[in-house]
Amino acid sequence: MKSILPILTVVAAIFAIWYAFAVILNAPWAYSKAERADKTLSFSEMVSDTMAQDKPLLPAPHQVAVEIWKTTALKNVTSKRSLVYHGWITLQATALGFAFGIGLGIILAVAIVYSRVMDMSVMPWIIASQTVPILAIAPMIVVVLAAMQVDDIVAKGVISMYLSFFPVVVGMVKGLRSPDTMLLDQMKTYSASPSQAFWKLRLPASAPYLFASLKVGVAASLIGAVVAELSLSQNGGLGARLLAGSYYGQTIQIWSALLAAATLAALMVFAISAIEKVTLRRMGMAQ
Amino acid sequence: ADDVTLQLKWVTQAQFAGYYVAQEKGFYGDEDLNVTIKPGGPDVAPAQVIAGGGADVVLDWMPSALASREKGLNLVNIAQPFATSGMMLTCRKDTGITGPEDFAGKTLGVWFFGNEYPFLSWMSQMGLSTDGGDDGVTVLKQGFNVDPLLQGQAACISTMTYNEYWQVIDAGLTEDDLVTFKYEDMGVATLEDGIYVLQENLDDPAFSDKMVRFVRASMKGWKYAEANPDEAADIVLENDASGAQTEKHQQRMMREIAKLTAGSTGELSVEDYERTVETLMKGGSDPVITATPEGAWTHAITDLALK
Amino acid sequence: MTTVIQANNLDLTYQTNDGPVHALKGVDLDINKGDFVSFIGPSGCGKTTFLRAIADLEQPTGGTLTVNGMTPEQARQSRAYGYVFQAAGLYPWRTIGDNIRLPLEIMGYPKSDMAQRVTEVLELVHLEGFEKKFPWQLSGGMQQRASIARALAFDADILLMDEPFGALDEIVRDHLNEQLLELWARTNKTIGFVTHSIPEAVYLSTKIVVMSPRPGRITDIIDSPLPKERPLDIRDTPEFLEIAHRVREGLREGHAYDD
Amino acid sequence: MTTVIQANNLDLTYQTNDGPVHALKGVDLDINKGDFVSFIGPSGCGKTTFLRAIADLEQPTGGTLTVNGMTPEQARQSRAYGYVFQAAGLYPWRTIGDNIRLPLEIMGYPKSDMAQRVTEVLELVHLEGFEKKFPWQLSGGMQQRASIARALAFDADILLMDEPFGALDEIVRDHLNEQLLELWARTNKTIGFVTHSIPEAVYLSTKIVVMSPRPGRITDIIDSPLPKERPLDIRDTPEFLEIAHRVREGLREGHAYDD
Amino acid sequence: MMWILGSLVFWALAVVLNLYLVRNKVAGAGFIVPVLFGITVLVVWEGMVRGFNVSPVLLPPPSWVGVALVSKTHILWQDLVQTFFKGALTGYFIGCGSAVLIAIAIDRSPFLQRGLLPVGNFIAALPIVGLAPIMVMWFGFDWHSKAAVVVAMVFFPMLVNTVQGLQASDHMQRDLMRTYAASYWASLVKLRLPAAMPFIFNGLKISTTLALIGAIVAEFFGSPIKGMGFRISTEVGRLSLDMVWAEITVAAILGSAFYGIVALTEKRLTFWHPSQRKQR
Ligand SMILES: Nc1ncnc2c1ncn2[C@@H]1O[C@H](COP(=O)(O)OP(=O)(O)OP(=O)(O)O)[C@@H](O)[C@H]1O
Ligand SMILES: Nc1ncnc2c1ncn2[C@@H]1O[C@H](COP(=O)(O)OP(=O)(O)OP(=O)(O)O)[C@@H](O)[C@H]1O
Ligand SMILES: Cc1ncc(C[n+]2csc(CCO)c2C)c(N)n1
Ligand SMILES: [Mg+2]
Ligand SMILES: [Mg+2]
Repeated sequence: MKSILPILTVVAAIFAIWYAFAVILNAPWAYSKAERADKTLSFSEMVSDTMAQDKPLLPAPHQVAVEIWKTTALKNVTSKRSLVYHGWITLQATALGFAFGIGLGIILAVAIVYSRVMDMSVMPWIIASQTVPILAIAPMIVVVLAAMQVDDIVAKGVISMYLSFFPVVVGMVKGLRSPDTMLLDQMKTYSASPSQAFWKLRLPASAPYLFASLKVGVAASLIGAVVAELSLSQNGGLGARLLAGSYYGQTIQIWSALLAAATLAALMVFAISAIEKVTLRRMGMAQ
Repeated sequence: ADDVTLQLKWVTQAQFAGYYVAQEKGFYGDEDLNVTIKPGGPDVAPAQVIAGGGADVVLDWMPSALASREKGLNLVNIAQPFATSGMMLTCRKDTGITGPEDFAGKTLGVWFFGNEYPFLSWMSQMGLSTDGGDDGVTVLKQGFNVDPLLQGQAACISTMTYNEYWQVIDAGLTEDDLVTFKYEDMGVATLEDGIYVLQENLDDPAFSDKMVRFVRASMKGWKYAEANPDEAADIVLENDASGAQTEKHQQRMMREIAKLTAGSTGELSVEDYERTVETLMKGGSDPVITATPEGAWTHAITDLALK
Repeated sequence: MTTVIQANNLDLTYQTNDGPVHALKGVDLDINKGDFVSFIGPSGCGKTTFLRAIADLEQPTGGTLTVNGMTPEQARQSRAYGYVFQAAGLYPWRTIGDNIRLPLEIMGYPKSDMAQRVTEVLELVHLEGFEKKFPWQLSGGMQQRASIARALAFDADILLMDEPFGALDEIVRDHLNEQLLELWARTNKTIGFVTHSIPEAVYLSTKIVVMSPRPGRITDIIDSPLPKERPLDIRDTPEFLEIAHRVREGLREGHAYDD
Repeated sequence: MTTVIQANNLDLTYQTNDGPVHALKGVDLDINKGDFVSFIGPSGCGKTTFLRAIADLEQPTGGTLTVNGMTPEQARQSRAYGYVFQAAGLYPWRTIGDNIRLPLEIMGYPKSDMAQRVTEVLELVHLEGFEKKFPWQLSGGMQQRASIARALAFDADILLMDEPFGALDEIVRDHLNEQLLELWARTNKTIGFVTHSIPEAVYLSTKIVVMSPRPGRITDIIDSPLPKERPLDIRDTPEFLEIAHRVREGLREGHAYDD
Repeated sequence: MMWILGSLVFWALAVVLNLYLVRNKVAGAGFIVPVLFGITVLVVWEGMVRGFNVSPVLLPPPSWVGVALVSKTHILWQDLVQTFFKGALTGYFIGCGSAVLIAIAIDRSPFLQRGLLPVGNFIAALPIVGLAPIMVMWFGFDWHSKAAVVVAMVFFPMLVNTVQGLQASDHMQRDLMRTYAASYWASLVKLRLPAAMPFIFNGLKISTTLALIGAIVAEFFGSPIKGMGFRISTEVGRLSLDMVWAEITVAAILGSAFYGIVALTEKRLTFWHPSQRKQR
């Protein structure tokens, strides 16, 4: 609650800057239009023009707001012109990719923690894998998976997984290794089996780390899903929307798709935080 | 019904109206075909999709199809619904350009991703280098839209008569502000939007038969679209998954497209084919294709389909 | 009288980046059933190392070491001992009760038995009513008591404790010392106990092992003549002070001021 | 004899989620120049809180508190005291020498002066030769000594020490106790010292403040009749034991066993 | 069939060898093991592509990629200069530098901190892919727009890490500063910044990969006719997959090297942090 006022202040400041930039960036076009029409513009005419261009370089916040309102509240959610519809499609792909990412990430993390060979041989390559530009290989993944008769949504999921498994691996490796030597020694004094040590000590100890990386991972998943939709635009989704907007220079549409994606990401992060709170409290780890 | 998957070259728009019309009007169904139309996008290479088995038929531009053949992918043109090229270079008058001879020293926007071949041939025929030297032109890889022209980052950009040109107009520039150079008029036109399949599939009689029916139905779709442009545009909009296309733009596009398909029955004009090959081979030191292609087209399908 | 722990010429050297560290050198020691043995010595003299070697948490590099006549590994696998670490080391995600239940779960005690044992040891350390609390809801002293309870919950004849009361204040410490003695008397366990405090060592033990560092070896083994029954004010008796004095002398000798 | 620290009816209440915690209630205390005052009491009785209030690290919620006749804040800003925390709290990215140099840099001592002071205090705590080492390369005891050296390096009349020897073994502790007394005698600083150990409190202090918890208040103030010169074996004299007894009694009274 | 069997046998041998190296703590295993793993991946890839006759327009065998790497060095180098040195590095330094400065500014004001961090996290969730076309519109098609995308990508991770780092010094360390009556700047320079180093480096490491990816991706939305992103997108269209993979290889090597350099610097500068010290 304490942070409402500061957030509002910051948001207000951002809007002010945004409006200022909208005027600055859109002004040249307003002037050149006027010039070609042999008119001269007063300052206020120029400003009002920059607030209402069809394809502004930077749309004014209210233009984006109107667009978002028109494409959410005023459209049936099943309509292809509804952002909710596209958001839902992206959300599905994100969820699938995120599920894949968690699965792969945890399996790799367990393998790395329990096998020195895996640790030494795979870890450097996992880091290298993240330096491969995903947008470059996404279309190739799509083609190869399509050749293997894999569903489009699964292909999207795979691309989204590529980005989200990394934070999960890193976080889980840290988490599974977080119990200190004393606790591990203690397990040894009970002569506990490796699987008992895993279920009773390592896994619960990794919970806070898991949640921290899930929050990073879900945002990465979303980015992956959006990237995948640039290559798989036939099914719609926020990425397809972004692409179409770019193709026709519809900046207002680009920005509204962007904001929708960011909102989606924020909602998912928020949801995970909520689950985290409940889980950690149940586990007694939140004080 | 027999399944056919068609991979388009670009996103859903009136450029592909014939196929969507054939689909919606049941022309494919009449031929006992069950057709799936997959839209493309900026990073979907139809040739790659067909190589991977993701499609049975693809739409491609001939320069890129012939280049793919040289990479060892045996694409064969079985039909050519587009008779005329819609590609052009659109320039701003205020840059002082009046003819191709003024290009030297200017920045030109070009589409890559396999769409650059006609442009490169043209420039090499004019003796203009494209690597940024003073005696040539500076090439910029144009993104998805017409911004480089509007913002003066480029003197000219690539446009299609049916699409980007109108986006420039919509943005507020008038025909008087612009100079256009159609590849068709410059004598460097190459064939666009042809129907291609893999040679090894074509050798299978059952597949050939499918293609005969597919081409027949598709051409029926095209002719219907030419005759009913507004209805065709509506059908396209119905099929646009992104929900971002506008009616005004698609209707206009359909009318422009109709001009390009008007002269075609679907049969590839051998004369146009040879002109395309000749243009591509004239690429100077770096021709798009190095040897005259063999077996890059066949009339076998259209002969049966259009009889 | 059976010998429970027997060390003969025990050596233990750690390999580190800066070369080997002789943590234990030529250690000879017999601990009998029912003994309460304290290990005292300056920091770094190898007290923890010795306890860990008994518990099979470190491998000796020389000499022999048997626990209940077996190798330490066999003893560990037959769950011969309970170990109390210096820090309480409770699992934050388990309640006190569940923490105590942990070794029982691992060792496969029957469910019905568990509940009873938990109640029993909680009483033993005076933590009745805290079964459902989480560790962070308890003070440091209470946590340490819970950790002792955990080591008592299962049937091990040997109890190894590494400075269990190091972090507690004097009053609480006195109190726990009394309770530990009482428990020891009642259960007849064999206890190995590491401490820094001379009065604590003297008060608790039947045998005090004084160690000195670099390399860690035993400089003195003092058998305490004090009776098994020890009220707190035994600490003011001359016998007590006499032993304490001997321990202090032993410590002084082995002590180097450079740490 | 001037009064250096004066607390009148001092109250300090922490506001926490579970409601207010009365850490100090009605504390009256005068500390004179040159006093060595020990604070002893069970865990949570407010010893640390009181020391922190003097150092202006906590704000009293009632009563008055003056340091050198000023408010604690003014005293802090005039750098009237050095503070030694319970844990050494050395900066791991600085060598021992640089850690000691830290307050000097901040207080703007001249460069030339610094080197000399560092050498001096390192000698004082017997850490010659460790100037270039990093904290983690030293044992806990050595780190604690370095942290004391750091508080001694600059000229403050008051030294506030919060259980500085809590983590050390008895021998090292004895040794540091002796040195601290010697330093105190030499510099005539006023020292406020928190401890858990009764012998330590008695051995060091001119005045022992016994506290009890909930709410934290002073239950006894004992002026020590011991002479300023105190060899270690003064601890075996009847006067010493007598005072120790009184302190223990005071502590027992205020102690609750529920923690 | 030969190819497939051969690569599987190689795989098995490599696994056995790696197990041996790790079990016996052979000197240099830390280097050999991951390299051997990488070679195994390449061998299996080559074997599978050849064995199953995968079309080279879908996935070229690594040997072709190797040939492209060697024979097209000049193109690869020119692309690298354009994308990495001009686009990525410039953006990286501007983005990380300004984020640290702003974090320090925010740090003084709890008000700003409470406001900017949640908003910053929201903005960090913007898929930057979407920002790329906008940046190209704003900053032109040359490397400036690529640098701008990189700035946008690295700014928030860096900001959040630095702000967190500045709060990382523990209470006692800060109280100590108070007892010295240290000024804001003294405690910033002598305590908070050094204590923040591990966090700052964490941000710097994350940002290395982001920077490279950002610069490459931005080139998909308009570029001069050089650059790694330009080459990748163009050569896919031309079905020259060997060149595409050569560029990807360069990107991966470069990214890993960049990461490695920052990690090494971290090791040198935060040697004191427990995570950098070997356990006893
Ligand atoms: N895992 C290890 N690797 C290397 N050296 C070690 C290890 N554990 C202990 N040592 C070294 O062995 C010696 C003995 O250590 P040990 O922990 O047994 O001492 P201690 O008597 O328990 O000391 P303290 O009273 O401080 O706990 C020390 O010099 C220590 O530095
Ligand atoms: N920052 C704080 N916020 C809330 N309560 C606090 C805070 N610091 C201390 N307390 C409470 O105030 C009381 C006195 O604490 P203080 O740390 O002064 O005790 P102490 O005598 O130093 O104890 P110990 O011997 O354990 O160090 C305790 O009940 C403690 O829980
Ligand atoms: C990245 C990119 N590549 C190509 C085009 C050009 N284009 C416009 S319409 C069309 C379809 C041709 O059948 C094509 C290829 C573009 N706009 N953006
Ligand atoms: Mg120890
Ligand atoms: Mg305290």
